[in-house]
Amino acid sequence: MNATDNDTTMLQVSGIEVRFGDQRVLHDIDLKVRAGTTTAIVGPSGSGKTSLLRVIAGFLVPEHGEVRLHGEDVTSVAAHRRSIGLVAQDGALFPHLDVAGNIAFGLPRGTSRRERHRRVTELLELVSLTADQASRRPDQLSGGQRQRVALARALARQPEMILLDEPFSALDAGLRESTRQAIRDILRITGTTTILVTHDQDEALSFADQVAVLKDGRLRQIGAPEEVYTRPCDVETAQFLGDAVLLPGALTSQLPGQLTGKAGAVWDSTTPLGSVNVELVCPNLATAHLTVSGAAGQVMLRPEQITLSDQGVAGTVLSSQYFGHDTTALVQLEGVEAPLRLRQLNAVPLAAGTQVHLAVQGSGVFYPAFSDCRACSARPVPVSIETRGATPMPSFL
Amino acid sequence: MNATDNDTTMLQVSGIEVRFGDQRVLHDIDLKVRAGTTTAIVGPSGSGKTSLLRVIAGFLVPEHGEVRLHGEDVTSVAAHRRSIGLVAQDGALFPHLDVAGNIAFGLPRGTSRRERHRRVTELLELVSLTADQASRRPDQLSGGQRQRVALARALARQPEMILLDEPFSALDAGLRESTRQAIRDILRITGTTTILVTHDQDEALSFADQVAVLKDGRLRQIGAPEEVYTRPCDVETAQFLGDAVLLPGALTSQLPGQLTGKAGAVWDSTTPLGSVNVELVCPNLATAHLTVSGAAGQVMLRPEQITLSDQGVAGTVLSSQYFGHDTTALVQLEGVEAPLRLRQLNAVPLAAGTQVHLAVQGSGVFYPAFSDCRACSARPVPVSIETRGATPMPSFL
Amino acid sequence: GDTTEPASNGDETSAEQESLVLYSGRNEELIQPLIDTFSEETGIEVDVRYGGTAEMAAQLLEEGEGSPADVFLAQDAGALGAVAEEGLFDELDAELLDQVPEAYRDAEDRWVGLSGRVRTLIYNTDTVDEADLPESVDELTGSQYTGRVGVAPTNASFQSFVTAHREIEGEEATQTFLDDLAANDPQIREGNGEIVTDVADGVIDMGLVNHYYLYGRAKELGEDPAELNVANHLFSGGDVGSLINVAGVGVLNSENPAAASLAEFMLSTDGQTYFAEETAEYPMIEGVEGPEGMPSLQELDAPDIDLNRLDDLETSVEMIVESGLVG
Amino acid sequence: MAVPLWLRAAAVIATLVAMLPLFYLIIRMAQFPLPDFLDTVFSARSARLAYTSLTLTGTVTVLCLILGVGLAFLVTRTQLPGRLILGVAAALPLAVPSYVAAFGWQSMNALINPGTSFEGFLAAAIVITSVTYPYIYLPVVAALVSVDPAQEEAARALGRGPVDTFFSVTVRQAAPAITAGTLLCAIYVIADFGAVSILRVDTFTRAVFTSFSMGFDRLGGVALSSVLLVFTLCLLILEGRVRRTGTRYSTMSGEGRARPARFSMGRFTLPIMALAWAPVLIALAVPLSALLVWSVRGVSRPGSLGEIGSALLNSLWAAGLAALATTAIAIPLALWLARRPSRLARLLERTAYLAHSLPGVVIGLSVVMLGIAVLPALYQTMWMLTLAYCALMLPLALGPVLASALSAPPELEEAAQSLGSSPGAGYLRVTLPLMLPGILSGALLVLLTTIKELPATLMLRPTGFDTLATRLWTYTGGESYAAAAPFAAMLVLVAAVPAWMMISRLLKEVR
Ligand SMILES: Nc1ncnc2c1ncn2[C@@H]1O[C@H](COP(=O)(O)OP(=O)(O)OP(=O)(O)O)[C@@H](O)[C@H]1O
Ligand SMILES: Nc1ncnc2c1ncn2[C@@H]1O[C@H](COP(=O)(O)OP(=O)(O)OP(=O)(O)O)[C@@H](O)[C@H]1O
Ligand SMILES: [Fe+3]
Ligand SMILES: [Mg+2]
Ligand SMILES: [Mg+2]
Repeated sequence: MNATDNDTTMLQVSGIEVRFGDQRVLHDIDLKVRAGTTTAIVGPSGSGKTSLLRVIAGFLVPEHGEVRLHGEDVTSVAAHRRSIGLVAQDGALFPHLDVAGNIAFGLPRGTSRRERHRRVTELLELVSLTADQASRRPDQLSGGQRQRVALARALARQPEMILLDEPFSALDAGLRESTRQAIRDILRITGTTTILVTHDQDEALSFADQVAVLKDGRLRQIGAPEEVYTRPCDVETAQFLGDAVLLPGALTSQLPGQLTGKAGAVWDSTTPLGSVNVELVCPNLATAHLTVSGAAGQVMLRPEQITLSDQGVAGTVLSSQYFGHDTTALVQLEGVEAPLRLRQLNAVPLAAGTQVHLAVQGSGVFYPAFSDCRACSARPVPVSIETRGATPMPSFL
Repeated sequence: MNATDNDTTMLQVSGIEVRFGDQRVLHDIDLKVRAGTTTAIVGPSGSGKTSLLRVIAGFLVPEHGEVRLHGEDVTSVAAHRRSIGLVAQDGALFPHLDVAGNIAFGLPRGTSRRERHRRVTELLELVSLTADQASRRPDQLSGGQRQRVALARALARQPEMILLDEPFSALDAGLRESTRQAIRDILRITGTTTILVTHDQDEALSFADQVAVLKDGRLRQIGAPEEVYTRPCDVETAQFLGDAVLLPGALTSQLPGQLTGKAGAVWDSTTPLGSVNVELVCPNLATAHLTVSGAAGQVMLRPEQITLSDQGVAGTVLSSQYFGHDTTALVQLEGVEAPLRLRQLNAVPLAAGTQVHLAVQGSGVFYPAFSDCRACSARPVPVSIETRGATPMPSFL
Repeated sequence: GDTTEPASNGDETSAEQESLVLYSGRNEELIQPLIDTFSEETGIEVDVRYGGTAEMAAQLLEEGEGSPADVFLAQDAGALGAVAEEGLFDELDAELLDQVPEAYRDAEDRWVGLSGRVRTLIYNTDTVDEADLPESVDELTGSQYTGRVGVAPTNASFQSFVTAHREIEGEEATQTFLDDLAANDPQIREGNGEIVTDVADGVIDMGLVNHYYLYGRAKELGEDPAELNVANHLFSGGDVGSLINVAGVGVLNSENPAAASLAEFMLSTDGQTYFAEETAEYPMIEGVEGPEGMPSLQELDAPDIDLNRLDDLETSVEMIVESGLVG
Repeated sequence: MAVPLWLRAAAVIATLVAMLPLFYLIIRMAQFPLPDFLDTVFSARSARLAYTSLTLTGTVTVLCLILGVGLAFLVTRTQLPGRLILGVAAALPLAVPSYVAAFGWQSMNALINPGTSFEGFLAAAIVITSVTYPYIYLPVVAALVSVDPAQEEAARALGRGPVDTFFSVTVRQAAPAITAGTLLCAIYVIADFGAVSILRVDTFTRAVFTSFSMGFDRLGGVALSSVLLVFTLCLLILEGRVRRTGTRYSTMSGEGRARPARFSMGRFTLPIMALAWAPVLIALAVPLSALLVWSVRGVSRPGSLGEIGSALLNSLWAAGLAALATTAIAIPLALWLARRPSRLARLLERTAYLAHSLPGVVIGLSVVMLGIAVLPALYQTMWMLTLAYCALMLPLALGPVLASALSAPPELEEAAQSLGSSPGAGYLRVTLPLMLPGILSGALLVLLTTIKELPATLMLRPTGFDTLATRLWTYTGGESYAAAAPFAAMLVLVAAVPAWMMISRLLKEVR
């Protein structure tokens, strides 16, 4: 398999800008992908994920910026001349060809019959499909099988890089996870560099080595899954990557060992849940006057960081939701406007009205109330029914 | 609003059997739904969920059995004469009508212009859509908005009961949860009796008062969400409703206070993770000879019941997956063939190769190795790549 | 035949020249056997295109000088006149023309008649008493014929008749005649054949057609013309209603000697006999018998008119349209 | 996705070649002195003709709509016994040429009501409707078969009964197919000559023909043709208004969809069956039994079986070539329209309809001029004949081919490119195979319409080349009805095969 050299930059995208008519869909995108790794691009619907993928694949020529493969500028090379495979959302299998025909489609024109057969058999095996299934038509396959055929077809060309555009969103929950795992294993085995587009944050966090968060055509944050989940660079990103508990808070004192007012600095803060260690995350947050003792802002915690504890702050359960593997509850604290959500593993749902005491585990993230940061916009985000967060109660009929 | 009388049976379905040609798609289905409650029907693709809904809605006449609404037999009443609303998977909005036109479509024929306008405005508000969106065409709406229009359209008729066929599966993960919550709130407010079809177990568990598990056209289990998740009646149901850890086990002694060999009896058992309390769940499990001390079978635990503990059984971490809000790890125990999965909240993923010690929290479920039960088939299920469970490693290319 | 022009490229000319292209506005069933005989006798190959006379004339006009046609065989003198007017016909051999009475050929020798047809009033012998039939065609505008007369105003034969009417009776009288005819609730038909069928079927009592339709019908039904329930009525006293018109031929490419041979053949005794027997038309040359049961060409009390003047169809058509006979 | 330049060029060139006859008309019109032109076009006669043409077109179109949509509903949405046989039978009248139908009706009338005549406006409306309604019926069946049944169920779940649902939801989904079919049907009526001339209704098209035959007035005929073009333009604009933009790509997965509910007619079953079968049976039985009567009554006998055989082969050869060429022209244009409909592409599409509304004789004459002036070597060869057919039949092929191009997902073309195929190879290896059913339908429709075509065939066929239609013309022209009968029967039979193939492919879906 090609491209197993782990230290090279396989793909470098820089300064990409894409417009459709008046609408700017991608702004100044910089992205670097190392050979053999998996990058997930996440973002809400319409944020430009597919457009970015199409720029990389060569179906969309950007207004500005360049795409480099192995350091070579391919910005204006036609799609079929780049060694990049693309697997679309629903597989885009050719309905007039059987499974073997679909897989063989990608083989070079001159391939002999025998060689063709050998490769198809090999690839079928790779994606755990039987020879019997090779003669089926795409509509006789299940969703998971279709995805695997699409992958085998893309791999047949032995591309240096493979792009997956929401490959699992058409699958039901049960199938999704198993297909995801199977495909991840195959990509690891073949050492293929992968970019995965998804709007499912679970998928992004569990699938990739590197997660890139796209919002409104801008890359908000790029980092390892743990980093983007636990230290999102702004409130919107935090909310997109999972449930976020946002508490009013004020910095009290910086913990020793860090540079003042720099990203990565850890402070102590006061919140309605008591004293909480918070980190300053934005690398552009260089304005020291915002991060002085007493500076006000928001403290972001994840619901699973909030635990029941006898010595904790008192609150009342408003409602709870049972998800089987875990349970969430909305708890109203005295003096805090919005109820906060907590997550419990392996627990009986808390009945509404129950009095609980809450404590915080681990550290949170601090977003100053005002920021003159240009890269990210750390203002409080208006919570609408469309965004992941608390749902406003609809008015009565 | 009609049908808020909480104690009546709104719908009773009994002995339903449906065939398509030679294929029996539904076998002897009995289901009771109380007014004002929400029932989720879950099951894998092709299990007959949609067919059951279509029988209830009146689009499919069953071979045998009857459908009663308020005690009245409606089995052969035409669909448009039953007071049952149906919201199809993708909304099935009429593309030739705008949003207001779609919603007004459900109003009775004689409705005056003014009344029509009033009701449409009311319903738009109910589903949190603006007057501005009322004049849009369905293809100008986002997926979540479309679902809400479909719901408003169904509610316009003020049906006694509403059927939702996988209403959220077309939505992305972020939208799905917020739309789900909004719709649940609307249904509660209007007091509408609801049946929800889904193959997403999270959705079923969090949405419904009652969950019915359908498999191969048979109802396997009906019960409250907690009950079906923690005490699934057989291995397949357990695996369908979430990750299941299956350990070989043997009963040792029954704990006091329960009838011998009956469902609900709690026994002590030995498993590779040590002594675990297990419950016997199948109500038909009346064969005492299978549940004597020493009887062998499988013990089912949920991954979140397995915790790290200093005194626990030793194992080695094979791999782990980061999901943000939680992390799962596959751990290989000495002497147990299949690795087992554990789930941790709010934790740093365990590195492969780490030595851990595991203990069990709470009680599990015991499935005897052989059962002569006819209602469910508690045999070990072959784990394939398609079912939720461990994934076989594909062979190398 | 001989090559009148020196062969330009030497050797294989004579074989090349022994073929010709004929555009025939007359029906294939009628013409093809005659052509086959011609080919057998002369060894000249004839490629025949069949079509409607009017459409073919239009096609020839559109083709102009580039036309592949050597000879044009037309159903009526008007079409021949129209093509001649464009200057597409070459002059015919005087010897050939002399066989045909002057009345039945072009004054400038561009085309010649091959067979004659007489306008008649066909009537149903069951429903119409012979005594009730008109002496003159103009009487058909009378009230006793209201709704009883079939007319085919878009048919070329009828238009030629109108042209002749103008020549003999004058423009005004013709317009009056047409207007009165149109006002007398005529039974408009597309063609003569339909009129004959409808007269035989009793749908209409009588109609203005050509004489040979009666014979055609008898042939199709396998009966003796005299036994049919329809009969031809001839107007007397040189009435324009019994105009004699011709089907004829013109040569477009006289450089091909085969073209002249074909025209010659059609005017030969054999050719003329064929027309007389097959279509019951009047032969153009002397010594060939006319249709059975009809007076001979000489006996016919035909109007005295120069057929060459029938090519001014345009005014006739305008008048027909004017009268409202054509919608 | 971008449409390759060569594809657009191919579409433009092919369509322009097919549209050459239109240029002729313009050239000829320019030659016609303006005052004469105005006199001809703006006369009382013109007004009368226009009135008749438009009322006939309107009447026939409305009748065809009722018949076409009604039959399509019964076949696809009810449990009417024998509805599949009805479905096939209802498509077959398409195989009957309008002149054969008109002759047939007249003969039958003469047999049944001797002494009365069968002619005039009403007769023409009935006869033309009986052979034209399949132009609406076929596309509507295709559309109804593919309408998403979920929407019908949604309407029913909202308390609407079956009939109500059909009119408030189903018909609306099939609207593009219905308007397209209606357009074809209306244009057909405008251009029809055979039936109106036999049944003696003075329409514009008949006037065009008579100005050729009365006084060989080519220019007058051309001038009148320009009025036909104006009618068609109005229709096109009307249809453009009704036609909905926005195309729906079919789902790729092909997962088993629910079938639409089929309604039982209950106690109305028998009357409705009678109502449905009556027009279909009449449309088929009248001309066919007339043929029988012809062959029994006359003494003229057709030539040998060989003559019939060679005419049949010639018909198939000419029509097959036309079908091939016309669909080949339609494909690049359809791809262009489906992928990136620019203004030029849409203009070309509309122009295609214009030629279809002209009488065959006008198209024939224009190709004559073209042949003589530009390509004398090809004049009166199969090539020129095929060119005329292309000009006449392009919209027939374009309809189904465009529909299939629209339903072939463009994502698949990108998938092919990401697998290393160039854009052209992608079309060839992926899109074309997917369009095959539509291409086949288009080709069949052209085939069966070409077999029936007469005026242009007569004018442009190679000398001595006889088809079923020209033979039929020869014998009916010589009043040899018995000899004509087998050719007419063969014509209907041969045209019935593609009609049957098209409908049975559709009905597979509702079995
Ligand atoms: N061909 C196009 N013409 C005009 N606008 C377009 C086109 N394609 C995409 N857009 C717009 O560009 C923006 C980004 O689209 P894109 O498909 O890249 O989003 P996405 O992140 O992939 O969304 P999704 O999750 O819904 O697939 C959207 O606002 C979309 O409406
Ligand atoms: N009209 C039909 N004709 C024949 N078989 C059918 C028909 N409709 C459904 N089936 C079959 O009946 C079975 C149950 O189908 P159903 O649609 O009820 O499943 P489902 O549980 O809703 O599946 P999904 O989750 O995929 O929607 C399937 O095996 C399906 O193939
Ligand atoms: Fe059991
Ligand atoms: Mg996208
Ligand atoms: Mg379903």
